[in-house]
Amino acid sequence: MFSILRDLLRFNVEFLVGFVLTALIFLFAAAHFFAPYPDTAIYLLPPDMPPSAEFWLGTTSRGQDVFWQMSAAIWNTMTFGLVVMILSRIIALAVGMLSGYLGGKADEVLMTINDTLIALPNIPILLLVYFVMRDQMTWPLLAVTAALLGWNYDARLIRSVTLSLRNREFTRHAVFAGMSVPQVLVRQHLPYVMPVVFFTAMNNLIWAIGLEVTLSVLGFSDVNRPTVGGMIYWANQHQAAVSGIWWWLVFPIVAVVLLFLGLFLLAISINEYIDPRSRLSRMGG
Amino acid sequence: MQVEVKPETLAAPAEPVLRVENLKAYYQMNYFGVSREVRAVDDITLTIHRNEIYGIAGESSSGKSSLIKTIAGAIRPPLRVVSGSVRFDFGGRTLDVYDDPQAMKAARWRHLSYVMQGSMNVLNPVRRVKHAFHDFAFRHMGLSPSAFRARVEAHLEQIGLDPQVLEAYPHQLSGGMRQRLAIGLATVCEPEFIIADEPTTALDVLVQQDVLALIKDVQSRLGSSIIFVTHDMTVHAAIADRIGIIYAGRLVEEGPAQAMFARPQHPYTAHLIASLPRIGDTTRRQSLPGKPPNLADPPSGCRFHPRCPLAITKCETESPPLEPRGEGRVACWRAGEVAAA
Amino acid sequence: MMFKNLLAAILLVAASILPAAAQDFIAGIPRNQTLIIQGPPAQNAEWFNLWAPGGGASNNGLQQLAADTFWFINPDGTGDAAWTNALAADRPQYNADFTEMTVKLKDGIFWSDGVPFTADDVVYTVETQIAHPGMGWSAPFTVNVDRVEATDPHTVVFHLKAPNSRFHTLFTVRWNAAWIMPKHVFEKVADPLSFNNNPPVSLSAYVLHSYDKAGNWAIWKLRDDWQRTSIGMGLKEPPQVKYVVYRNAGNPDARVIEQLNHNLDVINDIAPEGMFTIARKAGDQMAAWFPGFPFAHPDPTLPSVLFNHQVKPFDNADVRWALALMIDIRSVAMGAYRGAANLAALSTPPTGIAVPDYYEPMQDWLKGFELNTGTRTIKPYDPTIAEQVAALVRPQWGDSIPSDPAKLKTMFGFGWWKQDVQAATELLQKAGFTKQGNQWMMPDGKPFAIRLMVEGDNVPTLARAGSIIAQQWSMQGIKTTIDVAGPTNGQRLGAGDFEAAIYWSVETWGGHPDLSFFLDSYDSAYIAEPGKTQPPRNLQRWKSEKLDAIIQANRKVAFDSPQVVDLGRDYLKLAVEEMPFIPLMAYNKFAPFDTTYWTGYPSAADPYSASGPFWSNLRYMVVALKPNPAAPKP
Amino acid sequence: MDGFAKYLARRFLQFILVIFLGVSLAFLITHLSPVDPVEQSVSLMTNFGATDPRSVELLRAALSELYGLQGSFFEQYLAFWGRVLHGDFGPSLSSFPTPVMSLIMGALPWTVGLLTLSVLISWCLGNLLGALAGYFRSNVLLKLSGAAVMALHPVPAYIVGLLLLLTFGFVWPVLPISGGAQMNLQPGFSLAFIGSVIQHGLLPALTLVLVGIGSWFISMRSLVSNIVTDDHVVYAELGGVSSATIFSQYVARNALLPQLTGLALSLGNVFGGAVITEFLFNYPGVGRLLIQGIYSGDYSLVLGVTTMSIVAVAVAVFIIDLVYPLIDPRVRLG
Repeated sequence: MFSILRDLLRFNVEFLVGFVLTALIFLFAAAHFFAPYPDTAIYLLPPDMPPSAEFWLGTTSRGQDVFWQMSAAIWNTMTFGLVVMILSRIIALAVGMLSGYLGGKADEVLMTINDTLIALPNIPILLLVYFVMRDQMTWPLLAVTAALLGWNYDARLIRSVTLSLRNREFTRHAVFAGMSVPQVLVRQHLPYVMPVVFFTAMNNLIWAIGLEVTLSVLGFSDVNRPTVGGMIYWANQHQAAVSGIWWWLVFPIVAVVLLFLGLFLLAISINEYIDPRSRLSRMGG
Repeated sequence: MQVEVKPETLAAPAEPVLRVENLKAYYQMNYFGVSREVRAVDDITLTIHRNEIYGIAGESSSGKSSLIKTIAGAIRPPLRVVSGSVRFDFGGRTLDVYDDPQAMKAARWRHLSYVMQGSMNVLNPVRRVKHAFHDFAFRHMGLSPSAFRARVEAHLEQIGLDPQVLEAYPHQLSGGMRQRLAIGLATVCEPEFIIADEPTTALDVLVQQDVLALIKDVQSRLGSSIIFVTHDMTVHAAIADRIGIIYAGRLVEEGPAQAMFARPQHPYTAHLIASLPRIGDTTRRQSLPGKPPNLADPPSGCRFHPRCPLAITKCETESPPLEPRGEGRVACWRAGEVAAA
Repeated sequence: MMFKNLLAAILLVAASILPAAAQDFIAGIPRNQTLIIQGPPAQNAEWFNLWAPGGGASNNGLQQLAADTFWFINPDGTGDAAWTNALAADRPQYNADFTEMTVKLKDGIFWSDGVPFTADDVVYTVETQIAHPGMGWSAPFTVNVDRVEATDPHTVVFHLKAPNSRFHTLFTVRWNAAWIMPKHVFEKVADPLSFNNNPPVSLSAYVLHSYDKAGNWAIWKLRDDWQRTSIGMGLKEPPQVKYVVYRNAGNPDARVIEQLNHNLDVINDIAPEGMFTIARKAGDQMAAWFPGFPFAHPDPTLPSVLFNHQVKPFDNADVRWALALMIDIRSVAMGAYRGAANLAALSTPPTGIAVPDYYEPMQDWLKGFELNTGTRTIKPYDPTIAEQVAALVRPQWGDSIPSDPAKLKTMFGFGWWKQDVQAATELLQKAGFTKQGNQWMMPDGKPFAIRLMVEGDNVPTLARAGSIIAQQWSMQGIKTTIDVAGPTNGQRLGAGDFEAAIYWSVETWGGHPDLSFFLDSYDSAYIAEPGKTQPPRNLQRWKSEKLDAIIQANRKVAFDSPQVVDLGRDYLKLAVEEMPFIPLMAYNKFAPFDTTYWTGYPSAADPYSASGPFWSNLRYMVVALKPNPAAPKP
Repeated sequence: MDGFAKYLARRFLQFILVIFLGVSLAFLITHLSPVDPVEQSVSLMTNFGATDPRSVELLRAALSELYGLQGSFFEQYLAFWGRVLHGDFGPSLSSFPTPVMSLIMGALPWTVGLLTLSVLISWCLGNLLGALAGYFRSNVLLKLSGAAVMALHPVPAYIVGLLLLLTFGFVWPVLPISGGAQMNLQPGFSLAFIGSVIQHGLLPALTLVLVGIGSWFISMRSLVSNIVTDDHVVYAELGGVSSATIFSQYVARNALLPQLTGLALSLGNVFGGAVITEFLFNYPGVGRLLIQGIYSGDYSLVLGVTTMSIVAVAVAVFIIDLVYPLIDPRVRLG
């Protein structure tokens, strides 16, 4: 695993750029642990200060330092994204591998449910859940809801990989050797499925972060907890866009776009690593 | 299965259609900072004559498939031609495959066609079969659409296919029918030269027989030359006039089929033939020790020496040249002693 | 290729359409005869029945421009000038014991379809609504009216079930009131509740011209016979605004952009920052309530920190006072309104007539007010708050901030309570609280934590005020979290499902000193059991014998009696002593006007009319506007 | 049963299942709502007017009866299904008494129009560019445009829309930023109205196109770069078939099949983007209706819009499923 990472870093420019971007943003987000102000405090600083030596990225109309606010915001947004990503990976893995391994009727039933869920529009359902929960809608609850909606594409992908493993020699050996279904899946198949999981994880992370931004921007989340979407929400509340407080909007947007770009580059380079066909064409190039 | 060796055809005056000279084609890879060079086709020279079926044999990853792709001009990076030439001679016009791609493209299907490995999958799954014939052959024939259609139908009947298949989609046809269609497609323009890459590999034995018979039949009717690749020596025995044996990217022996089966010159050839099943043979077939060589890092000297039962010190250091011997050519320091082994 | 053709076709269509469509902002209507007002998005745009429940199109000009009733009170006015007789020829006339009200109607008023308006319409309005309990004013009519009769075509007599000296307020517009129904239209309808009244006949100067089924706009046109309306009769010259467009102009950013592009003359409300942007960019093409900072119009509504008196420890006046004294009102003003707040120490909005009747005369009392902290007596009132806020905003606004204290008081309010953490500490200790580290503990030993409910986006400035107050309380050792209730806000306030909230339970006429508008509902008889729904407006469920006495007394005096002001002052003093909720400021609304096409908007200097687009009093502004001679020619 | 009938049956079953599950889910979620529709309406009505407490009680009693929330949970669920099947979601609470369904029907054409147009454009353009980029891998122009759309694709629709709104409404005010058509134009097949609709739809559609095009581009490019190594493509190249024919008939046509399935699968997500975009540009579609419903606590409206959007997406997916066999003979002919 480590040597793969090293190789990817050394020889794949996309991966390198993606890794560096993601790592930089992660470090930036982690910096909020050293923030000089509590991240929910407002009006501690002079409002609307443009970027300067004192306030690197300026201050908001709520008297917050954009730099530190953004740092906490990205941290929280990434945490949300990671929770969604991990939860939905677990569901996708369970459903996908089981479906692919069991095959037959079980596969058909699971995939029918899967396809049904794919066809449901996410945003209206999330908004409906928000509508019901209102101020009880904490971010972990939102993450669970999002995870419940965000696994089905990838379950299909994982299923197809497992399906191809099902008839392989080693699976039969394992079954003859008396391994149980979970044992076969975890010990024998999981290593083959992991790269796909990893690839889908990046895309899922992008999706989850986008979801957080979208819902928070509309104010459909806990607006007191700094998140990237929450920052844009507050900037809109104070009409920063038309009031010329551009730094309040531009920096979080740039940060989140860079984060997306980083994750996306990681995703495609990992995909390339997994997919021998595109690897082959790279060899030529 | 019983091996029938094709009776020697009457030796026609040797009129070369294909000349491969000192052909080198390497996979050149640069991945994760390591450049690797795989010498898949390593300095091969051979000639194929009119009305001749030439079989290329070798185990998997010996480079035989790369050789035939290189001859067909069907290579894609990272496989590249490093040196040498491939020239066809169609009615006095000489075509160099890698010098004049335009002329080559124009000659395809008219003079030169190709039966691909896994040729069941060469038809576009979303179009009717007739479109494939149209795409490939129409412009070469100079016929009106209706005359073209009649010609294609007649051709298909000749090879034992119902013309109705033209209206079908590939997925509606069986594997054997698709294989036949592929051969029909490759022969509809009556080309002088047909390249066939493992034309029968994926087929079951009965269909295989059928397809082999078809190839032979078409070839004898058209008088075309065929070069084909398969690892299956029984197939070579069935249809090849001459056979070339490839080992680790090199041609190690070449000669008329009958002679070769009777008197293999190279120890590797001898092994290939010896491992064929024969009726009444109860002795254990010898298996060759060792693995096929890694073409990225081939053994020194004769590339076969690590596995060769007759290897001597010279074999480890000096590479044997391909030299005429008997009715064919062979590259072995101990060529004369093979039969004794 | 097919795709290229498609693209070419799209481009061609686009090229031919764009210039053609870019000519008129509103198709077929001259811009310089049109006033464009920000309206709400109307979901049921095809609904014009003002008397059935539900809002929809009613705020898109229907109640502002086409409905009429007896009287109007200008919420920004003072004295007699604030009162307007609309359909009524005179003020209401009660009998001695307030069981009968007689209304004389003006002659010569016609519905827009040419049918004369008579007393029969009034009788029909009352009787129909009593007969249909779902209708908007059905309940108050049922409760109050025993019988209504038209003694002649221009006289209506209401016989009341019980004495009520404020019955006429049902027909007195502040924001809206019981509008008169067109009898000749509704009497043909089987069910007045499900009748959409489309198109509506108008009783006022404008009539519906056209509307968007999607609810984005409604256009009203000046009636040809505008003189045959109550508003038209009083005009010396014809109204200049021929068309009024109510349009939903999108989110606050879009509103700012649209006004700067001269596509929106009147904005209902935007954030202070948006207001400042327009002031900066539009220059002299902008008007507002104040020509410079703080720009905002104070609505006669009193945003406050409400406490639920049925939840401990908020039943304790000492705790409420302690929480008030922990607030640094300057930060609240800066945080909520960027300083542009009209602060209120008294429990009535510092607007309109409340300034001469209450705020100015009560300053001395406020300065002398003493509060016992348990260990000593303090005088918490700080009359210099206006100067202090002025000092905070001067760096940004410079010389546009006057130095005259009197002027500052009209801008920033008369004064507020000085932040006094020591006094708050003493008050909490008096109430049995203890402090452990930086955490206050309640008498029962539990940490004192508050959930402060705010509505959220709908009233952003109040959400901001809530955030800053929560932060201040938290810093003083009372952990306060903000609870964003969104649309459940009203329901939770009503159900008592809150500890503390930023909202208002005081609204006044603005143009009249009578406080019964909200005070009557503070009668302890109406206080609900915990968990049961509290009828508006005593959301804090404040129960006080002294208060009940004031309410009882007020019911017995006439609306225009001078005693009303005395009773009002009694209430205000009681509210300071008990601090049932912490009044913060007037509800300041940032409603800039574009003067490119129209001038003569109401302002603090000339408060002749309400200016809020949804306020029915707006009609007096619409007919008074003058075209700007410098407007772009069509 | 032959393959085609099986395919149709399976798709139809899926269609029914999506609707059943989605509608049940929507009902379940909404009926757990803490929002009391009656209190909601009372507070709407008493917000500004003078209110006599006794009158409010009368009003509340009258409304409870009108909104009809009686019966057990299961009875309400059955009644709800009855309503869905009749297309009746009751009256809107914030627009009482207009039926929710007529609000939705008024808004639906806008959303369907906006979505159809933008999905078609992004799908066609994304697939075309992606296919070209996958086939002509070394073309610099295609590489650059690829990088651009790929960088845009993960950015949330709201951000792209906001940037467009500021650019074309504020910095360079040339396009309308609000509404569906020019004011005072009556809907109809007049040049002026259609032109105005297109003009007002430009920014929202552009937002959706910019956001949507990337994923089609990426998947198409990788599909094509895989398909060009497929036997039938290689074979056609060796057969000297013209590159135009190979690109269109051998490569693109085969790559379109999974892309069409992808289109069906992505419609749900696309609808989500439309909700946000409509809200941002004040576009009179169902997305804006939904958000308004949430902001105003309009219980029946939110339920109606969510249910209808689930049904609408399911119908659209089903339509694509029906179209699919037309371009894939393997499904059509079994």
